[in-house]
Amino acid sequence: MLVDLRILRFDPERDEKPHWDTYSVESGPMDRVLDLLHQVKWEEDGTLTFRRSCAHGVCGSDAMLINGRNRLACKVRVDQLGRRVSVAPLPGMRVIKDLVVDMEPFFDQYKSVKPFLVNEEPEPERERLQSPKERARYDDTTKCILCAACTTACPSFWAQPSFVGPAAIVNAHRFIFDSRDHASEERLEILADEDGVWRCRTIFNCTDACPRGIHITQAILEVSNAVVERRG
Amino acid sequence: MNALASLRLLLGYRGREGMVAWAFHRISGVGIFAFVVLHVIDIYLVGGNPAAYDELLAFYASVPGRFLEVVLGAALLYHALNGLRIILIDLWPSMATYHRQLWWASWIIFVAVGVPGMIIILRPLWNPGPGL
Amino acid sequence: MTVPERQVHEFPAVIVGAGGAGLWAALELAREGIDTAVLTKLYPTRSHTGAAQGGICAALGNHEEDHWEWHMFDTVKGGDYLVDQDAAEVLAREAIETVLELEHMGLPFNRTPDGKIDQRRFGGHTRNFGEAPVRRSCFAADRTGHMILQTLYQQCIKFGVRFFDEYHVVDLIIEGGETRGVVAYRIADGEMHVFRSPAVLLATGGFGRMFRITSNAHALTGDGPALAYRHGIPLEDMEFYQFHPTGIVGIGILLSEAARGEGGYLRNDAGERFMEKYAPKLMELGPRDVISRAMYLEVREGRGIGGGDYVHLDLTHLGRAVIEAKLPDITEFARVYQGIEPITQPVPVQPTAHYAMGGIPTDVMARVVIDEKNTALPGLYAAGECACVSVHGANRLGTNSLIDILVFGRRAGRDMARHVRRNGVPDVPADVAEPVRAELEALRTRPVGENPNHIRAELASVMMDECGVFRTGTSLVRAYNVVCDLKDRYRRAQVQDRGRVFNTDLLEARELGYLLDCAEATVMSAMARTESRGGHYREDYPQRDDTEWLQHSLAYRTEGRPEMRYKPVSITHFEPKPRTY
Amino acid sequence: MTAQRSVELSARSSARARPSGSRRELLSWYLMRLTGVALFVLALTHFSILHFLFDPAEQTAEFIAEERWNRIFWRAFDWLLLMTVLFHGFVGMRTVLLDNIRSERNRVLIVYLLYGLAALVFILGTQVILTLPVRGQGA
Ligand SMILES: Cc1cc2nc3c(=O)[nH]c(=O)nc-3n(C[C@H](O)[C@H](O)[C@H](O)COP(=O)(O)OP(=O)(O)OC[C@H]3O[C@@H](n4cnc5c(N)ncnc54)[C@H](O)[C@@H]3O)c2cc1C
Ligand code: HEM
Ligand code: SF4
Ligand code: F3S
Ligand code: FES
Repeated sequence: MLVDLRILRFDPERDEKPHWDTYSVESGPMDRVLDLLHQVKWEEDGTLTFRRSCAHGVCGSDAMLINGRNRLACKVRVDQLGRRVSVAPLPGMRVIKDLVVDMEPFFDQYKSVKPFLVNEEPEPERERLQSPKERARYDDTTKCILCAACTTACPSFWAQPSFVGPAAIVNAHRFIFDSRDHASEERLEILADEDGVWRCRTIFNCTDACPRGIHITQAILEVSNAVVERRG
Repeated sequence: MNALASLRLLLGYRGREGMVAWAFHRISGVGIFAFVVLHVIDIYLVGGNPAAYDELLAFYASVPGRFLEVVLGAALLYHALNGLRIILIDLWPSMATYHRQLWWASWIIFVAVGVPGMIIILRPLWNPGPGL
Repeated sequence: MTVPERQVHEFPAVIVGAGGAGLWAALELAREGIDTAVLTKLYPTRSHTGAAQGGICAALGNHEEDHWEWHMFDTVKGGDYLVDQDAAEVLAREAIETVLELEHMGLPFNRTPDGKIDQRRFGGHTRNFGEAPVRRSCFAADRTGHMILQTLYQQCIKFGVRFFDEYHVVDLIIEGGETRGVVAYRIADGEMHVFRSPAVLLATGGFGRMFRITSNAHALTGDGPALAYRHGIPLEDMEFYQFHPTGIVGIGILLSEAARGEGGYLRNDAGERFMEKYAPKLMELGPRDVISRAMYLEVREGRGIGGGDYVHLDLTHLGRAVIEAKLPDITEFARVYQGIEPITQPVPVQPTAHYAMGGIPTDVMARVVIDEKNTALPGLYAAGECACVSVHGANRLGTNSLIDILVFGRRAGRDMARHVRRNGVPDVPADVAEPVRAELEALRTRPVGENPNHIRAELASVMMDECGVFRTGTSLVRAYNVVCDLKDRYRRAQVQDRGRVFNTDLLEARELGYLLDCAEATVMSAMARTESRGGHYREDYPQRDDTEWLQHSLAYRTEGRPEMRYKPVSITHFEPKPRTY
Repeated sequence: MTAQRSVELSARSSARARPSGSRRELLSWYLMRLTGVALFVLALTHFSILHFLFDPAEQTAEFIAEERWNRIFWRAFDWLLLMTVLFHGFVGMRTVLLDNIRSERNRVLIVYLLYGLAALVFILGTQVILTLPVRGQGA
């Protein structure tokens, strides 16, 4: 099927501001948007720039705005989109070139929530025990691949980029509800900030965008409730 | 980036039920707020300047006035129902999975309550009473 | 031309690559208080370690009796006795403490009912030296690699490792017989950065992108091995490349062996579990080389599905509950990329290029060695898939790579710590970045030439068809000629993007050069080895030949054909025996 | 060649400034929900009475004074509604404004204006509810 592929292009060395380019590309039955982008880059216009690596939805490189929604280019099939496909960089981020955005602020937000296990007790000989139930408590939020689709789909983030964002909260959740961790207090303190959980307006764009199917809004609210309980 | 730019992102993003629900919630909230401020001032007139109040009231009872009331009622009803939906999810986060269903359910109640309400408010249009 | 001062950095230790191997090494160093720089061309969490699904093995014995000696035996036998047994012993022994340490770092392993790390079966892992399958693979659903990568990255943040994300390392600095640092290209603005350091670890992962159908990420282009090769370091055992049996047809995305570990069947067109014929004892849990060949043979004899070039992976008898709890990710792959519902339908699969057993030769301390006598090059280390210790010999067992990258990444970190305590930051010439800068500049500005992407596509095809699961003398000669021709054409290739900012066109072309080097060494090594062993199967020499070929190959780069040399295999415990399953 | 320790390019310090205003945000989040539930009863009742039970056409100033507010209960009811709505409405508006104003200075300025407006509405509303003389048979 012949597809009209519109791409929002921006080359800082040549362009004043972003502009749309349209390419007519032949798409196979199981082709993904990433395949179309490769086709353009490899056959038509080598200057087209985007990130990608794994090509099957596990590395988080190629989140972008596709037909108005944030998704991974390697995980959305063209036949699910129709004959007109538009691709733009993640919303609300500084564009470096074409579909590549500056990810540094995103990772800074992530790092701000202490996304690592804290447990200063002496390590046991063998593994620390954790029941399957305790393990299941935080299973969902361990799936995050830090693709930023959620945070950059959040209107609250667009309005205030200082918002720590759903991705960071997801990664805090992963530790707050891990029975082995001892730093929940500190994380809840960090997230009780005005740029923390309170900026979430229950919009659900994050949950809809997450390529890993994480129940993000639920995770955020579980953290909110934990903050409320802690402050009693 | 400023508020305008973020508005542009909002209009460009094809958000689903959750985003629409929120946008309506915010718009209705601000709308009702504006009316409440107005309403307090008009009630104040009952004590301060009853004649002026009655004049304003005549507008409320007029045809355009009644349409505005329907809009106000709709906004309030929507905001109230969706507000309840949000509170429900806030209290029981696992309900988040069903946020779409809750939203559609709130629309059913909205129509069930709102349509009869609208008929009551607009009734004088086809059954002109003393007010018209 | 020299690099401006602010683009020269000095660190006691530099690590190239932020997959499992690089990150654990960094963590060892950071915990010792050594200021460590990690350079990676991707954000660390994008590394391909995150794609690993099935599990990581260690003889914990949480379900049933298990011993590191059994693990070591399986590794040696799985590698068709080309494994260096001193290294395999280190691997199997240290696997246990390594996995436990991962748990202490917070890795969310699945748990047994009594709260211990859960384990499952995996191909080639057996009890009591080959008796029956054993549950040795520790796992976190089917995203074990993801959890390893995340956990290590998290710990690196905790310990203040310094990351240089999206820095593409383009050259090693080796002067006067010792390591002095690396040259990197910052992708964001195209500036050269020099990192002076007495200790450099290469942990750049594999090079599956030289094949058409592969489970490997686009970024896996053999940068580390090719850079070493260009500096006169040989590449070891390059003829051994593993094809994983169950890749998604056409695109090669992996459906983990965990699918068979949980009880999945392989069926041919007649619906038969054809592994009965090839590995009656272990069936679908036989080693990968055996199964991939069996699949090819079935296809060749017309028993592929509908006469096509693939077979079925059948999970339908496992039931929805098992599939959703233990294999959620891979079932989603089948849904998204094939439109197949694995709970009710069999999944079409075919072998996919998966893992490089060969690579940069190292000793058990992860020090790079440069000759048959295992002479170490001071300050240079390699670990992970880019290295060859060799614990995998001629064929790697499933779950043995994750444990390899961690055990030897950890050892690399420890030995680097020792090394940097004795060696200061070395001097480098002011114009050290000049040669590589000139190369890149020439590539970027060459006025007319061929599209490098066509060269890459041809390379991938010829490697798949002539140097794949089955090889013959003539197919390899054809492959060699094509590779030579492609190398020649590559010298005249032209990139389209002339910019400096985020020029991925330029870098992809650069990476193609690395792939060509790896391919050259692979084909040459395969051509020379006139026997069949593990992943290297010569139809013209179908037998294993221990008298002639029980030795590791070393391919050295020259102006013309690579020069082949050989070194002995370390045999400490297990004498080579015929390999049946 | 002299070299400098790796510079601004390396990992930036990740911690954000100390969390601030946490108590206030928590309270307003919580009270928004509480007042929301209260308003569900109060505001909807109020609206129903005035639009469904009575018709606007009947609601002259005299009607208000004579009938609706002739009982303390209804005055109290409306005053309670006024208080909840003021709190909910103004905190809600504050949220909307804070979401959309980035400059710290404007933010403070506009929020103060909002508080001023709140005070004004509070005084006007309370005054009329309290001072309108009770006519007819009061309770
Ligand atoms: C789909 C799949 C599933 C697998 N499943 C399993 C499994 O279940 N069990 C198992 O044991 N093994 C498995 N493996 C194998 C195993 O995952 C890999 O061998 C292992 O993760 C390699 O890790 P690494 O640290 O060596 O490299 P990688 O994780 O590949 O990391 C390479 C790093 O090097 C960096 N890099 C590369 N070139 C440069 C350069 N020029 N400059 C700067 N940085 C550079 C990259 O940015 C990246 O950070 C699987 C492999 C695949 C592909
Ligand atoms: C009738 C019952 C009502 C309920 C159940 C209700 C519920 C809520 C809730 C839960 C919120 C918080 C939304 C969030 O944080 O995402 C909210 C916001 C808001 N409400 Fe109400 N409310 C009601 C009535 C009113 C009234 C009468 C007004 C007008 C004064 C009003 C004005 C607002 C405003 C301005 C906001 C902020 C909007 C935003 O943050 O997007 N609400 N409401
Ligand atoms: S939560 Fe989902 S959308 Fe957000 S960064 Fe993680 S994987 Fe991406
Ligand atoms: S989109 Fe944003 S507002 Fe909350 S529910 Fe998701 S973080
Ligand atoms: S390329 Fe890895 S997620 Fe798409």
